[in-house]
Amino acid sequence: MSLSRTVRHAKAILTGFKYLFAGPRLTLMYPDDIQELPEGYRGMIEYDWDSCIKCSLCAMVCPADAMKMYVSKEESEREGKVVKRPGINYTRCIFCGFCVDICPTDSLRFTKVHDVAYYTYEEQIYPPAEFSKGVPRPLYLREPRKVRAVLDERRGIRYEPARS
Amino acid sequence: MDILKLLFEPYIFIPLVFPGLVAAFLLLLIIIWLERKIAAKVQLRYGPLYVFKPLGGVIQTIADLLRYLFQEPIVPREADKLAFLMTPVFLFGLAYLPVVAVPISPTYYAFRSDVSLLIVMALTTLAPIFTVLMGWSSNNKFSLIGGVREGYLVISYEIPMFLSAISMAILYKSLDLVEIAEAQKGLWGVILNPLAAINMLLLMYMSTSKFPFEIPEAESEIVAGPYTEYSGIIYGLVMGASYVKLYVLSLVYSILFLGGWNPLPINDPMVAGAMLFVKAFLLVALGAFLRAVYPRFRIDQAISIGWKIAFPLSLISVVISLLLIMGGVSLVVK
Amino acid sequence: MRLDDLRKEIEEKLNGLGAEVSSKDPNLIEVRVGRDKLVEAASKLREMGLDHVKAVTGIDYPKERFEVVYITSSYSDSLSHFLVNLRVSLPYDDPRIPSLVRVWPSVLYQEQEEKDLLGIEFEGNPRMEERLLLPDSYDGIPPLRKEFKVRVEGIDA
Amino acid sequence: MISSGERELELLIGPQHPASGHMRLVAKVDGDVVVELRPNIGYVHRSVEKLAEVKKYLQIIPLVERPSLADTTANNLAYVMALEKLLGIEPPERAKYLRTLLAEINRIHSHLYGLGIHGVMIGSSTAYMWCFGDREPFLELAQELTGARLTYSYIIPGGVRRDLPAGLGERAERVLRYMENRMRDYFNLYFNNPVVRARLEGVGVLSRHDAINLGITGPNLRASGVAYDVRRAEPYAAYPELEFDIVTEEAGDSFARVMVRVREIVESMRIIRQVIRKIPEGPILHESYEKLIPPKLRESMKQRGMVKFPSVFANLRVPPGEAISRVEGGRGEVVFHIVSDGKLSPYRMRMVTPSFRNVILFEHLTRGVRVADIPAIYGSLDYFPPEADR
Repeated sequence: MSLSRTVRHAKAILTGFKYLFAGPRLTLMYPDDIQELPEGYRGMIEYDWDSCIKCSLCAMVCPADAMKMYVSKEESEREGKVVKRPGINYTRCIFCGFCVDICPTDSLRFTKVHDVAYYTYEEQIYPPAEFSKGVPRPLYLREPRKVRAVLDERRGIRYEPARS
Repeated sequence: MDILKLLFEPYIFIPLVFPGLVAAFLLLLIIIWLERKIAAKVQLRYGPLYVFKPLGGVIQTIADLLRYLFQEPIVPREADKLAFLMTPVFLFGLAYLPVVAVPISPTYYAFRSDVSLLIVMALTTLAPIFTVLMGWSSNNKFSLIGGVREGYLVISYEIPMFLSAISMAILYKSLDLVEIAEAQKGLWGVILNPLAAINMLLLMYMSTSKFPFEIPEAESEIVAGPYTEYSGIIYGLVMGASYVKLYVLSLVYSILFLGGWNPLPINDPMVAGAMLFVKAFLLVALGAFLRAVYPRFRIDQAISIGWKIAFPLSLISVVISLLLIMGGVSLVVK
Repeated sequence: MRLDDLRKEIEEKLNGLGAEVSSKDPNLIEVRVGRDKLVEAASKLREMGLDHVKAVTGIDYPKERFEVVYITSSYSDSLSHFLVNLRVSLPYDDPRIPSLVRVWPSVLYQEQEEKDLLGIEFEGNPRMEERLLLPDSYDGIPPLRKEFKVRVEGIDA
Repeated sequence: MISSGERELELLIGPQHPASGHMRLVAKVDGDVVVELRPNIGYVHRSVEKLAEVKKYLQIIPLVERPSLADTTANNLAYVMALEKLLGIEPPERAKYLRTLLAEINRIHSHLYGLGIHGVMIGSSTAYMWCFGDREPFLELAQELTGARLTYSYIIPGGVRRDLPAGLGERAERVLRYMENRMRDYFNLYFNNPVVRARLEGVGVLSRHDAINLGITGPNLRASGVAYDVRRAEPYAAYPELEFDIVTEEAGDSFARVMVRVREIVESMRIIRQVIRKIPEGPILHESYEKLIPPKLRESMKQRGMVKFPSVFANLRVPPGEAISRVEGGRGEVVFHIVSDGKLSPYRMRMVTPSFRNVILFEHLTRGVRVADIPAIYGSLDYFPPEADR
């Protein structure tokens, strides 16, 4: 056993000890803590019924066939022609945000909601009427603490309670 | 009342309570949790936490044990059923058997023998046979390779480990563990013959498949080695066996090198036992800590460490002991 | 080295093989050869220092032809900037082509993939009998052929 | 099991195996020595090339990202570059710098991913946890820039989707300093650990000649002493204006491949610093697209730093022709070959990923190694089965 190898063994073990007694921790304690996401996070999508001009660009650009144009029965009858509005299928959505970016009237918007669980497959499909009611609020067993990620020179990443 | 008294008779108390079954079980519960906690701390995370949160998830192992209990133990159709089911029991039993010959105080022991060191060392060599058998009886290629690896490891650590232990026996001129411990009232064995101490520590971790010698059950190569086909509580048994073996060897190591129950303030079996237990526990914990530092060696590298490094070192440590004796270092209580 | 120089060099090298050489800015050279001269042309290019193949593209023009493009280049400093496409047309009813695995070992898996997905036979490639990406039991139209249709949904629900 | 008279044992490693990934390695072993090993891939083939023929040009962006999740930017960038060649447009300067920034952040966390997986393959769970933990600050930066953790879909024809958020440069600097400090501990505990050295040095040696011959790419090529990097060979994005070295190692063994990745992380950090210092002001979307956006939207888009797509993007038409693009991703060179016939979808799209080009190494490097070396070599290749299967 050469000397340099022994030194390397010692260095490895000492580094281990250093972290055993003084290391940082990077864990985000989800779901007790939930992270406040940055501006522009591509989460679930919000739909504004009134400003929509029914151009169907969102459905055309959707790469996953998640956004579809639904015939809006009531409006079609009222206006005497076929009126279609977008609805979304979250079992397919890949959160690329192309629909939001192409919407010419900003009727589709990003929200920061992403951690929603569903009981059934059907619940995840939102026809226009439901789509326009906004995104579901995630249910937590205990009210979580909002934290934000602080990038830190010494500890890498640190989660601090968010100022609300 | 008589039954309680009977319980404290050494020949019952030592195998069943301390340092035997109950203590081993307690240690098992704590050390598996601690191993995960230690690794987690080094790895910038928390480890098990949510089962009894105030104490950092200390009863996680109990929760795991319950899960093992209720999990269906699956016996592969192609396996040799008798051997498959019997080996874990023998493995666990034999891993823990040597404890009967370990004394816990100068006056408290199940039985005293002139050759108790040899008895303990001999009994510890029985368990690996069943690991090899386990690999064979599973009828799985990965299990087989794991069993063969265990076999190769056994022949490369056994002889140097014996020699290291014997070198201490030479130094103390005794094979009796009680006498060996008593001889270290002044200087501990680790100071007199540090080479043997380091060597034996290394071989102890090697014999119980601790990192960096976690070779027979190397996950990324052979799934879980001999244990691949085991599930449910019989898997729990085989997993516990290697910890129990490490615990027993740590007790012996403490007696050989770390003064046993010395320094002893009062000659009370409880105090002496606690002293011994703490030392053994720290050794097991050190083994757990090494998981966070080392990856694993390859089998051929481990074998060459056994024969090319540990074996010469053990011979040298025998020579050191002989020189010390001839130099007139008299420590033997007679 | 400039693109035109490389083109001239290739033209000289492949003289007599009936190769059409053209170039496209900034760094692309197209070499079109007949199937019977492919191995020879490839060996010549290899001699010039084009030491590996980046991609083998098979293109299906239904009822007309198959095209196989070997996108080759070099790891040497002087040539690594350039890409040289070696292009072969195959008759549609006879998609066989001599394998270039002897010239460029790097095409082993790429040719096997094109065989697997497009049904082009690379004669001399040792892996022609084995499936690569498709299941071993697959026995339909090679999926990258145009006659293999993918169901497409419209934008309507 | 083995019949009498037979020496070799056939081991089927994967697809259900802790360290096989989504593939099967068919190994013939004689004792502890591997006689022959053949990779059996295709378990996660998702027919990207065929799907591209029915998807519209913009819809292919998320599609090409999916096969290599840890290294999405390389595929995204390579595809868009091929598209831009066909469209004949050049993104504005600021967009080029932003592309470079994301590509380098992605290279760092892709390398950390590979190093971590390699660590656990040779048994060091600490290396795994450290690498994955330290990916987190980089993912956080990327998330702030793009709005997603891994599937960025950030690069679009003619530019990028988001502008640099205020203060990101400063936060990035903090992360880089953190990583530099951590590197020392990585070396002490892992890279210089004698057990790691024993497991990796001299294992799976790839000679310079073989590396070139087999068309190997990325860090695996550079570890064999070939100084080839697309960022130098055919510079793209902002690389012509940035200073960086091509990292090479001479040994060609598993450890050299690991070292190339580690040193490339350091090199990428150097590039990120330069990008943040040098990034010019200006638009982030090509003017021909920007002028198609309604004026009111254009205003708010500039304010928020988030690009709106012009409506032509929904049905982007690309002139007929062929284009080939290549990009140096984390794992190596990504090559896209697009054949357009002027319609809404490519006529043929060929996507060659680095893992697919490196898959040949499994049979080449494993002849005569020991069983325990299989994961040590596998991990050192940073091979990602979905990326190879596409």
